[in-house]
Amino acid sequence: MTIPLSGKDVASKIEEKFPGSVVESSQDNLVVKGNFLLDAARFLRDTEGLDLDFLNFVTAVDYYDHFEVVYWLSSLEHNHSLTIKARCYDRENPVLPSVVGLWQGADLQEREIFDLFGIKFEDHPNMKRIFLWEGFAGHPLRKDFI
Amino acid sequence: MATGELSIYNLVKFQAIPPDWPGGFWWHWLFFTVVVIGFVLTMVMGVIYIERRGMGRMQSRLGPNRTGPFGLLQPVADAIKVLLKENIVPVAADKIVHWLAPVIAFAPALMIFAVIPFENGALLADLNIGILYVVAISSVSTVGIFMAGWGSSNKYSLLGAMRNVAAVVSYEIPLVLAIVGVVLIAGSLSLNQMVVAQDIPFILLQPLGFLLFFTAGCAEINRSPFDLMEADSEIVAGFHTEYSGMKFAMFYLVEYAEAVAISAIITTLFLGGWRGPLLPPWLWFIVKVMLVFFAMVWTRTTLPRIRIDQLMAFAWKFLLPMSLLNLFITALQVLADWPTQLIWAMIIVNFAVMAIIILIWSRFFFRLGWGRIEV
Amino acid sequence: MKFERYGIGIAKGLTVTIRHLLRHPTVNQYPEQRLNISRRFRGNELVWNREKCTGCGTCAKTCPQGAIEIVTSTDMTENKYVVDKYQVDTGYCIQCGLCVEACPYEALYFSHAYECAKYRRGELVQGKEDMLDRPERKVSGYFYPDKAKELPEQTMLVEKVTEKR
Amino acid sequence: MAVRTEPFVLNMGPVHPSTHGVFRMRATLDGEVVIDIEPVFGYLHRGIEKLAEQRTYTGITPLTDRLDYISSMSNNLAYCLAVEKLAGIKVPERAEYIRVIMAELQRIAALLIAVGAFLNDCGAYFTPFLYMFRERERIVDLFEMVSGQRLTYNYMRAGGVSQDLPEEFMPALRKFMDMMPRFMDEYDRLLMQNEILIARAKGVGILTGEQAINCSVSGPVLRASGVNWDIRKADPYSIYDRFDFDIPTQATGDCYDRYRQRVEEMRQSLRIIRQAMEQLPSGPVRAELPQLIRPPTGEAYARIEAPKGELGFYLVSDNSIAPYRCHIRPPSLINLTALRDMVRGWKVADLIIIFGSIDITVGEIDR
Repeated sequence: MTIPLSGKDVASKIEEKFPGSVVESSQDNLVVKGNFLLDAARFLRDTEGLDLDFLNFVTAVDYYDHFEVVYWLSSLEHNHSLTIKARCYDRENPVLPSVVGLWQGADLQEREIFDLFGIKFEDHPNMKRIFLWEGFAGHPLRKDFI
Repeated sequence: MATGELSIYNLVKFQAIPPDWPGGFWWHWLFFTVVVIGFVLTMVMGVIYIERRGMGRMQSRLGPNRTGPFGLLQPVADAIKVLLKENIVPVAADKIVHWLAPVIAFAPALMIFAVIPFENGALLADLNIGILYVVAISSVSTVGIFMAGWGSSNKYSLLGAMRNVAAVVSYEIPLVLAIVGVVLIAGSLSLNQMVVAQDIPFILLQPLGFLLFFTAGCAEINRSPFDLMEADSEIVAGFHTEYSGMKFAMFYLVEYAEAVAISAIITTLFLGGWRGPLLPPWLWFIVKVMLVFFAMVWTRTTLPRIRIDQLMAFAWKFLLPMSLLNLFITALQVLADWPTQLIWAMIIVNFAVMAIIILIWSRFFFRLGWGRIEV
Repeated sequence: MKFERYGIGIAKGLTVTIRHLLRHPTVNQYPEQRLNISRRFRGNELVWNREKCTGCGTCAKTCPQGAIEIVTSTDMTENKYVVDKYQVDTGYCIQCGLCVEACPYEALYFSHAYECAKYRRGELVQGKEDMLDRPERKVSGYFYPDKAKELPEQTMLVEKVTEKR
Repeated sequence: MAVRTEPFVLNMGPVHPSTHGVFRMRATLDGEVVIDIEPVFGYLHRGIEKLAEQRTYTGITPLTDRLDYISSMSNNLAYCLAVEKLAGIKVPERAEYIRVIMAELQRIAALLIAVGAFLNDCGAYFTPFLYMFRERERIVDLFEMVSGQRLTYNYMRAGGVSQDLPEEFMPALRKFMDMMPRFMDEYDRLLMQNEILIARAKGVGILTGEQAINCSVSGPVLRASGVNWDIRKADPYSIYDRFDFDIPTQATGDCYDRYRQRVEEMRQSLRIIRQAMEQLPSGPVRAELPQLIRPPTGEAYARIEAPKGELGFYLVSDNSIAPYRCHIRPPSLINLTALRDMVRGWKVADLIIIFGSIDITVGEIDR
């Protein structure tokens, strides 16, 4: 059985390393600040005991006032999983750091989020629309897209 | 004409013109031209039927069975359908080359049959250099195929055409060397003479030569597993991707006419041509051609396709040295007069030699292809 | 490639294909030979029972495609709904079967007919009269096991084709 | 003298015999050698995630059929597991067993297509493909018997399955189970040891274990790279912890290994089905649920080991009858991440078979 890691425990570890990076945490997940996302992700991947080396998926949820990008990580070695989230409040030009450098599996999924939600991932090697064509107006999975 | 004078009339002599034909040579010529064209077209229809039905049954389905009794008219229906299609020429194509290519590819396929005997002496031209003529003519269609690939200005076509040229150039050599073994034993270059010389089918005397010829022949005419010039899963259709209508029909015809031609040559060289008991000679000939073609269908149904570098490696590292060895051994045997004196010993020895050579080669010397290239 | 097996692999493959040449082909000739379809067949035609229908509209609510349109009026004398319009645009239907499952009064079935191609999109719209439960329209057993028993058993490839060895 | 060459761009697809759907690869070639590749898709995009936000929880099940249309049962299962996780629904025992039988049959059917298509890409002219389709047909017949359709089954529901197995199902399944091992042996004889296939596929398109994990590759592709990771074992969903089966893995992670891996997995699936057939209890097949499911606010991620890899549904509920957000983790799309690393430096012919060995369905990429 895959054990879901407690968001609170991991949050305290991250907070220790990067003070002020965690926005909130609960039993199921933790939310980190966008500018600390890359550091936190690297910490989660490389720390002994966590070893979250497998990125199951990346997705985004539109909560009208903010976007929440969800990273579902797991470790094949220890067989545990963790959900971390990052929020962006800028609807016009949302930006988050890309995690492609850490997990290459995020490549196509971040492009997909860019296409369907309009969240731009910085330092992504190929930030283009993936399903829709260039010049398509709007981002279909946003809640305000009809 | 003085002997020793180097002229085409001296090199190419028409032998065995039946003296009892009214009008002599010209009637003979006209009659056999009609026969050859008719033979090729009907045989092509026959082999298409065999291929489609045989392949269907081997793939656990029925194959075409709606047109005519047992679907026998399917090739006709195919032909009519293809001929009625619109003729599409890509805008970027080189129009003249695109137009000429099927013609240039088709003519040689038909010309090969000029020297293939259907019966003793029953052939259009009994050239004394018949087999040389076959070898020379059969590689001309490559020019047509390359023109098709180049002229249609399509990348798939170009890839297919280049693969085809590379394959034909490489496989011509083992093909010819395999023939030379037969020529040594028969002591003649005329195909009719070769058949006459086959009291025992040469497949028994030249088992390795037969295998080499069959493989190289398959590669020359793009039959599986060497069909990578028109590999449908890779480059769509290869050189004839951009062809449609009549021109496509020509290529389709070339493909099968060449297959029939190679089967006919194999029959003539290795399987005793028109010779056989009970049945009339021409029927024996057709039956043998069909059998050889069926073997090609069989391999096509079963085998996957090899890669271009493996194709080249197979020709140069495997077939070429083996055909040289085969030639060398055969030459020694002919020198020692085995084909006339010790025929059974020769059969046994040659089969043993085949097994040993293939075994040794596969075991110690041979690697196919080189794999990944750093980019 | 090292010819580790000296062509034995190729020879094995060739025997498999040549054996199939002598076996029965596993295809059947469709317009002449017809197999029985599943007893629970979900086709693109619906059968509607006017007597059982109360006009509740559950089917229209469940339909994920919104292909069912139902208009009812009240019949004050008999104290029930009268279905004025009931039509299904089978062109939009994805044959999911949710409407048949949802119907609380067993008034909606799938039809067991399968050659229902039409020439125009408009003809795909099934009106009230087309959908009526008539004796000549066989009803599929989807979600109604008792109806399924009346239908011919499905022809299975497992049972039909015997391989000659 | 060095010959001056120039790379050229070859557009493979969207209409190409071996792109397995409406898929395009922009390949930059140097002669026959692939220098670079960029997958392009979106030709089949139907916006299933957006559609799902406007549908009831039950109404989404038919949509999931249309994701990976050759393994609809698996998609149904993954979605239903997600809804059950979200709403806390308990599934009856018999339904669980039926689900496992269906999911494993579906795995065999989908892997048969995967292997057949891969061999077809290798150039075996339709023979393995048709043989495998014949066996898939037998499975599809069984599915038709239980669900009434041959491709979009829509059989599972949140809280069980739509209806019980018909009485003639078990004998037919038993017959199929007796037949299948014989056919599997036949496929092995046909091409498994074929020298040409070995030459084409062995050592081609190697994906190492680390690379595979970094690229989030899952399913048979991951296991062929030597990573022992199967969600059925690692995170047992449904009742997979009750069955005895092995997770086959291969060593090198080349195309031949991926082919072998799929064949081995079919054998394991047969084992699971056999055990499930023996243990199948009687009882109800569907939990008593209201017409409209209204899960509490929250989020859930349920994943299964689909034939192509980890298929997951991430549902966010806002306590209404439709999900607030429904994200699908498509194994086909994510497995494609590794394609570029695998094909660079190989030839065009290898590009096709490497692509074929990943085994994608475009319906799932462009969902």
